[in-house]
Amino acid sequence: GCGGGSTGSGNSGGTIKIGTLHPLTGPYAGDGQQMENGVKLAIDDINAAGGIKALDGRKLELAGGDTQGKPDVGQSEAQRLVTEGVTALVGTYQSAVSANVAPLAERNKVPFVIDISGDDGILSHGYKYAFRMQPRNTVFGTAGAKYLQEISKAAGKPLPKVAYLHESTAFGTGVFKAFKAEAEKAGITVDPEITYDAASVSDLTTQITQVKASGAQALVVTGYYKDGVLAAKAVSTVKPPLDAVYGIANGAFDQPQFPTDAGPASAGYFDVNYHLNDKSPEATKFAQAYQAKYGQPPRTGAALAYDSVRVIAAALERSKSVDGSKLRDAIADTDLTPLTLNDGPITFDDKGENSTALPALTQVVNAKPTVVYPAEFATAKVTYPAAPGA
Amino acid sequence: MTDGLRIDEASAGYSGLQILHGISLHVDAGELVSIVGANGAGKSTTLRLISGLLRATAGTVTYAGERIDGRRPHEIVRRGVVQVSEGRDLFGPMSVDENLRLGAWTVRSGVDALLDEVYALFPALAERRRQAAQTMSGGQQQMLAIGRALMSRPKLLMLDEPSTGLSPKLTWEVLEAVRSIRDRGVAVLLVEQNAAQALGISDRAYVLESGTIVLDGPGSELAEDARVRKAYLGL
Amino acid sequence: MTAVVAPDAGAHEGTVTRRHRSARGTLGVLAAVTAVAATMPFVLPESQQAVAIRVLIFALLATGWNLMSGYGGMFSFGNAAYFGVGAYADVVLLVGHGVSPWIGMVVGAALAALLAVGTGYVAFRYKVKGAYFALATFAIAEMLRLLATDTTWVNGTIGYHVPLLAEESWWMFQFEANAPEYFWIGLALVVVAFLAVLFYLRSKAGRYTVAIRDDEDAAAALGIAVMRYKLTTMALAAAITSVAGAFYAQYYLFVDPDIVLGQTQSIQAIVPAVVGGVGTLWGPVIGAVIVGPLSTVTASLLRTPPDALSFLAGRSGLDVVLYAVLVIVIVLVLPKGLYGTIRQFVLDRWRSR
Amino acid sequence: MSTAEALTTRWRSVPAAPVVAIGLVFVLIAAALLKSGSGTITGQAVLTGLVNGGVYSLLAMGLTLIFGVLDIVNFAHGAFLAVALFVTYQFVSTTGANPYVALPIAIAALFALGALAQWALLNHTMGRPLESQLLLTLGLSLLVSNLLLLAFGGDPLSVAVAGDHGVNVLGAVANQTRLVAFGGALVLAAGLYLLLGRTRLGRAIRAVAASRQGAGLVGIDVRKIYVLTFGLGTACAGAAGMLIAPFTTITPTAGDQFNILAFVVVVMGGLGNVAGALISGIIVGLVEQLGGVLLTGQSPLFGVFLVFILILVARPQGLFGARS
Amino acid sequence: MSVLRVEGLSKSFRGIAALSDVDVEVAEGTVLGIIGPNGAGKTTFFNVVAGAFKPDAGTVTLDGTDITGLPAHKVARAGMTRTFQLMRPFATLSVLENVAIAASVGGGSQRAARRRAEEVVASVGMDEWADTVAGTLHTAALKRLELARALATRPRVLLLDEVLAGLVPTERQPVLDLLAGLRDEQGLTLVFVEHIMAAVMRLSDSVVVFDRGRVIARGAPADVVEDPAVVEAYLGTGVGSGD
Ligand SMILES: Nc1ncnc2c1ncn2[C@@H]1O[C@H](COP(=O)(O)OP(=O)(O)OP(=O)(O)O)[C@@H](O)[C@H]1O
Ligand SMILES: Nc1ncnc2c1ncn2[C@@H]1O[C@H](COP(=O)(O)OP(=O)(O)OP(=O)(O)O)[C@@H](O)[C@H]1O
Ligand SMILES: [Mg+2]
Ligand SMILES: [Mg+2]
Repeated sequence: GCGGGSTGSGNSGGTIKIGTLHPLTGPYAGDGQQMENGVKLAIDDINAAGGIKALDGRKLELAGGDTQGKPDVGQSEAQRLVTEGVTALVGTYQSAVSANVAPLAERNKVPFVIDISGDDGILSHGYKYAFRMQPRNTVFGTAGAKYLQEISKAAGKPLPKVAYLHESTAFGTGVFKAFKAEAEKAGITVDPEITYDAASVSDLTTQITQVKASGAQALVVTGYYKDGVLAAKAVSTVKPPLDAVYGIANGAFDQPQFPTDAGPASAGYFDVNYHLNDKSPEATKFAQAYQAKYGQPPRTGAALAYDSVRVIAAALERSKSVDGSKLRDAIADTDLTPLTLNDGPITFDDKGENSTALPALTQVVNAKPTVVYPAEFATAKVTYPAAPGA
Repeated sequence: MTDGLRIDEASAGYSGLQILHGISLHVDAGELVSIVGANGAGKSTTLRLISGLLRATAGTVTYAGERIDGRRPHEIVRRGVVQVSEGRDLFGPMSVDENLRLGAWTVRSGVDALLDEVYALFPALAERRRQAAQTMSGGQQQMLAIGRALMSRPKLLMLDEPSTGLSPKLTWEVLEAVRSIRDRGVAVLLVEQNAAQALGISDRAYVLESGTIVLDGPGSELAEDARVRKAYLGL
Repeated sequence: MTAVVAPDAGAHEGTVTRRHRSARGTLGVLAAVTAVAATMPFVLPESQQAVAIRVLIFALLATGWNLMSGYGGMFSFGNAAYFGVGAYADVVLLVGHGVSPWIGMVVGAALAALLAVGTGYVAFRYKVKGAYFALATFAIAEMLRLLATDTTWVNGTIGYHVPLLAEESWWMFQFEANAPEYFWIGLALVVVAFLAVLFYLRSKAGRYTVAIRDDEDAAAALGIAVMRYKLTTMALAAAITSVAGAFYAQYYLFVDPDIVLGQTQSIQAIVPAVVGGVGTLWGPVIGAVIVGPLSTVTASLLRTPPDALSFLAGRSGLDVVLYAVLVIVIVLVLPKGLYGTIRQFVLDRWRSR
Repeated sequence: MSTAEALTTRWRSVPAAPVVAIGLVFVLIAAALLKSGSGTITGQAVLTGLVNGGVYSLLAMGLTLIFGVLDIVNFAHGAFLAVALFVTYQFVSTTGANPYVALPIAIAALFALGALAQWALLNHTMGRPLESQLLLTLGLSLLVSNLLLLAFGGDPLSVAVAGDHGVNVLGAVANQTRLVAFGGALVLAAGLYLLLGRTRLGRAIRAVAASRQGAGLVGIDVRKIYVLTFGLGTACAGAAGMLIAPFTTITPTAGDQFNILAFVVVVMGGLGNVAGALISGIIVGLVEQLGGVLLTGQSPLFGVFLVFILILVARPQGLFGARS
Repeated sequence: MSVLRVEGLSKSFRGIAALSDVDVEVAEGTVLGIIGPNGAGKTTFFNVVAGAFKPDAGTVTLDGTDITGLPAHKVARAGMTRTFQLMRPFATLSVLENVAIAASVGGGSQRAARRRAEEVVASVGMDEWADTVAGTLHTAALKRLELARALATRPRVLLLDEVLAGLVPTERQPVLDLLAGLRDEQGLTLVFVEHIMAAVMRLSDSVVVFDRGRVIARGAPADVVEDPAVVEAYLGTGVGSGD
């Protein structure tokens, strides 16, 4: 029962355990497994390259935990991993689970690298041991508003008014608020705001009819995969006259299978999200390796998980120690170019946020979500207006 | 002998508690046989054993030469052995008509004719064909239970205290009906707390005491037996 | 006419009797079990401490549910409501007003009891019973969850983090991660809940509760104020459940509507009770001891499978499959729960000597 | 006082509850009109509500047999629904045929699955209290959805119907596939209604529901009826799963979302009442949609549960429940 | 003077009258027998008088106090306890516990209640069953348990619904003696519904006959059984009495 649980077995040779916490069962199992695979791939790559050289080439070892998507399970799995002597934790996908794991990591002085979990609140408590790879929700909202204003203006069709449809939990609300603040600065009216309960929704036709009735020129959508598909289907049924359907941190619009599930009407859909840097050779190599090993293309989550392990490994090289507090300090000094879109190498600010993480704007082009903005990362041109289904 | 019911040395009980201790009895075709005994002697348990609601822990039950112990209730009903239970077990929300038709579950033809027979036997039921069974008075429910059993054209009818809770007038009518059922060639095994009346109409009877058969013989003889008179007839 | 045995009226044989177990006996067993359990923090490997805590939370939840549904016959499918009220009262007072969690626990228990009485009164007043009652309790829990989700003064979906303190504090109910104090406090709460149920059941109100479960109309006909005792029972059950919620909040340090007011808690209140034995004192506790570690055991079994099963390693979902199979087998094999079935078996043996 | 009371008793005993429920729906419609100020939105909400409600009744239909008739709280219903989704998916992806061709297959497969579950597991818990069957079906639900996870993975899948487009109904739109599902709900309700009321099997099912012991004593094979009924109820989930597959994201846990709502619909309609399930499913759909228009920022489910509790208070046995 | 007075009592279910305008009076310390065909409304009468149902019209006065429409538990506390036609034990509890619960209702310690329960159990001749789980009792024992539970509440008026039904003749006698003792030694007022005419004749001080929710005859037992309407509706022309 003392803090610093990782100091015990860690320093004395043998492998270095990296604890993972992902939803391997339950409703989010699909994403969870991808992220777990990303971690495995990273560990394999690092071990193949000779392990942690600063620690006599010690190898990394995966210690897996299944959160089942439940916060309390996540926390007790984390507790188990910590007491089994993991050096660092990677996870967890859902914000509520990360929020449960972060204080535990803090109290045990085990660094916790959050690959995915967008909620701003997680790192707002001054935790020293938690770091986040992905851009947080407000960053998405703000960037989303900025990009939208820029591309619509560039196309010569500046937006007076957009409708916003989002799921009703902290995720959707957080992104929405940041978007609204930024959009209003740019003179865009955000109205109406329509919310829905993602857990129970099975149809969004009425909501899209509200959008149609409002006369807004664009529709912004924040939600998860299933409801994203529902929104797209409702748009194709109701056919509101829109210049764009524009996701922000949308769980669907940037997914490879989205065009299949939503049908041809999904052409031209935008999404602001974290995304693999398609122009980086490392990212391409990663994608090929992933495809080769697991038989499907990686999602960005897998890359973020992969990078999380790289961050830890690089920090181990610098700390030359598996001691939690030394490792933590080393992670705080991370300077590593990620596979995902970025504004420079990963840099954690004093809250542990990756301040260079950059949201990308994707658009469904030829039935494939493709990065179209910012221009330096784009592999295709922005099409705007992009009336849905056109 | 082989065409009737026969229990040999059967024991049965509830959850670790033995009630019947190796009883033997038989009911031949067309006979009206009574079981009398104190409350709790095991009369209902005996009927439940025969109808398959309860399993024997020892001994055998045969009907028409075939073992029926261990068989489930519907299989026993299909052999023509039908019980009217103490609790009646009617289909409460269903109508009188439906209850009776369900009684004929194992009989596929001539159901309407059977129905007319039962309505003729119990005119009170005929007046209430559409009424839900659970809203009927105690006596009408009892008639319905008997009528439902008759709908299956039983070869052996078992009645558990058919007159309980009935008005004197109805008690008399029901026992009359039992006698006429027997007269139509149906064997009857009757359990009745009005032992005197029951013995009066029975061909034979058994006396059950604490799960053991202690006496048997023709109904009229038992009715005259001093011990029976004292112990069960309150005379 | 053959007389086999002479009739001998009056001899009664074969009755099911009920032994009166003294409270003292139960207390003795409880003391022994508690003493053994208290050593757990030293006995269990550190990685299993979290599982031990889960067992305690399950035990509290199931004890509350069992009182209301097992002994009281009021089948609840919404105990998450009380759990959540306990957790929220605790964190709102602590985070918002710096009130000690111990006080928060008491306030939460009072609020949960109040909620139980309010909803129970309406339900019983309008004769909502059985499955209808069960789903009504569920609906109330769900409504609370949705309310919390949309109410900003309880932080909506964001929920609450319990702030970490610089040092351990009994008064503020915070210790180092994995400190044995958590286990001991939880154990003490379970013991208190157990005793509360034990003495409640031995009180007049408790006896009436069981009578009302067996036959409400008959109880009323004897002069028992049915409504009052149903509500008392619900209130006590709700209070116990809310204490579980407060303990949860202090241990996991994070509370949001889905976690503490969600369906999962309602189910977790039922499962250990059924596995252990509904309507028995020890059932919920024993059930918690079985169910608490079950998913961890199956998960670790498959994480490092024996050679014969090695082809199964690393496939996600399999641990849950195994867990599910175990639950199904337990239900099939133990009709009255583990404790209930064993007790029945022993009684049967003892009776038929 | 006595006349007033007599009046209220009589008023409550007349089938006034459905009338009140329908009145409530009209009040909601009026309120939604006022709130949104738009006939289009309200009209769309009503249409979507009706159509979605049809889906809820579709799911509740099987459950009302299993829960209402057999008294089994079947938590695996949602998992069975997911099985039907995957059966449809598997059929479409291997044959490439129109998904509706899979309807008989889904029905047959799920009937078999349900019958098997009852025969192998639930029949052994007959007569046990509510909670032990609840736990059993809970375990079954976990088992089924995780077997699906093992077999198909956790990624969302879909089944598309070629040329599924919106159909205009009085200014509102609904997808063809959803309208077909709604029609399916009506057909299924009618079918079950006739089955229960008019057929020999239906009579046996009702008899078993009314008195298990009584059914055995007239010669009905009670366990067989249980197996058939559970199979039938699950077959309804099969039909439902196929019919909603074209507009649902298919994952192993896709059915869980509907589980509780289906229970609410069953209880609201009165246990074992097929027509009740149909109507209360539609009420739930309407309340959900209109509530979404009315209470912005509140989950529409809140409204659904509120209405549910109000109905229970007014009629503790559900809208159309016959049991006293 | 009459301890229980019922005036103009009416009750209908779904528009069908189960009781119409029934007047009944019982003098303190006497036994009133209620007879009538099946479905005549006898049990409904008990249900309404004892507070299980609210009457549509009419008043019930117990010992000068109006108790009309009081809930069942308040009626019991006012001194009138009823038993059920279909026996309703607390099935999971022992006989003694069943009775002790009833005995504790008026107040007093649980210890005292238990002592009283032991007395009552003995007084109805159930000592040997004291520890038996009520759910496993046979008919005769259950009937006695119903009686014992009611007695344990120390009622002044006891409403008994067919306490003899299902008992073999030899079992009836002791119960009848017991009931007579309650009246003669303890001054209890009894109202009992019974189909066994011998018992009605033996125990009743007066008899009321119900038919289709109405009182069709009342008076001394010997007079009532001679009433042609009673014979026609109830007794029939057959063997008649129970044994
Ligand atoms: N479910 C049960 N569990 C335990 N014991 C039971 C059960 N049912 C009956 N008994 C006991 O079995 C014995 C025999 O019961 P049974 O019902 O056969 O008696 P009976 O002769 O029909 O008497 P009566 O109908 O007057 O009660 C009784 O002592 C009774 O208490
Ligand atoms: N809850 C109820 N709902 C509808 N009808 C009822 C209800 N209770 C009683 N009845 C009806 O009221 C009438 C009187 O019933 P009651 O039980 O009072 O008869 P009873 O005189 O006690 O008959 P028995 O001698 O058979 O017990 C019957 O026709 C019965 O169907
Ligand atoms: Mg009997
Ligand atoms: Mg009666």
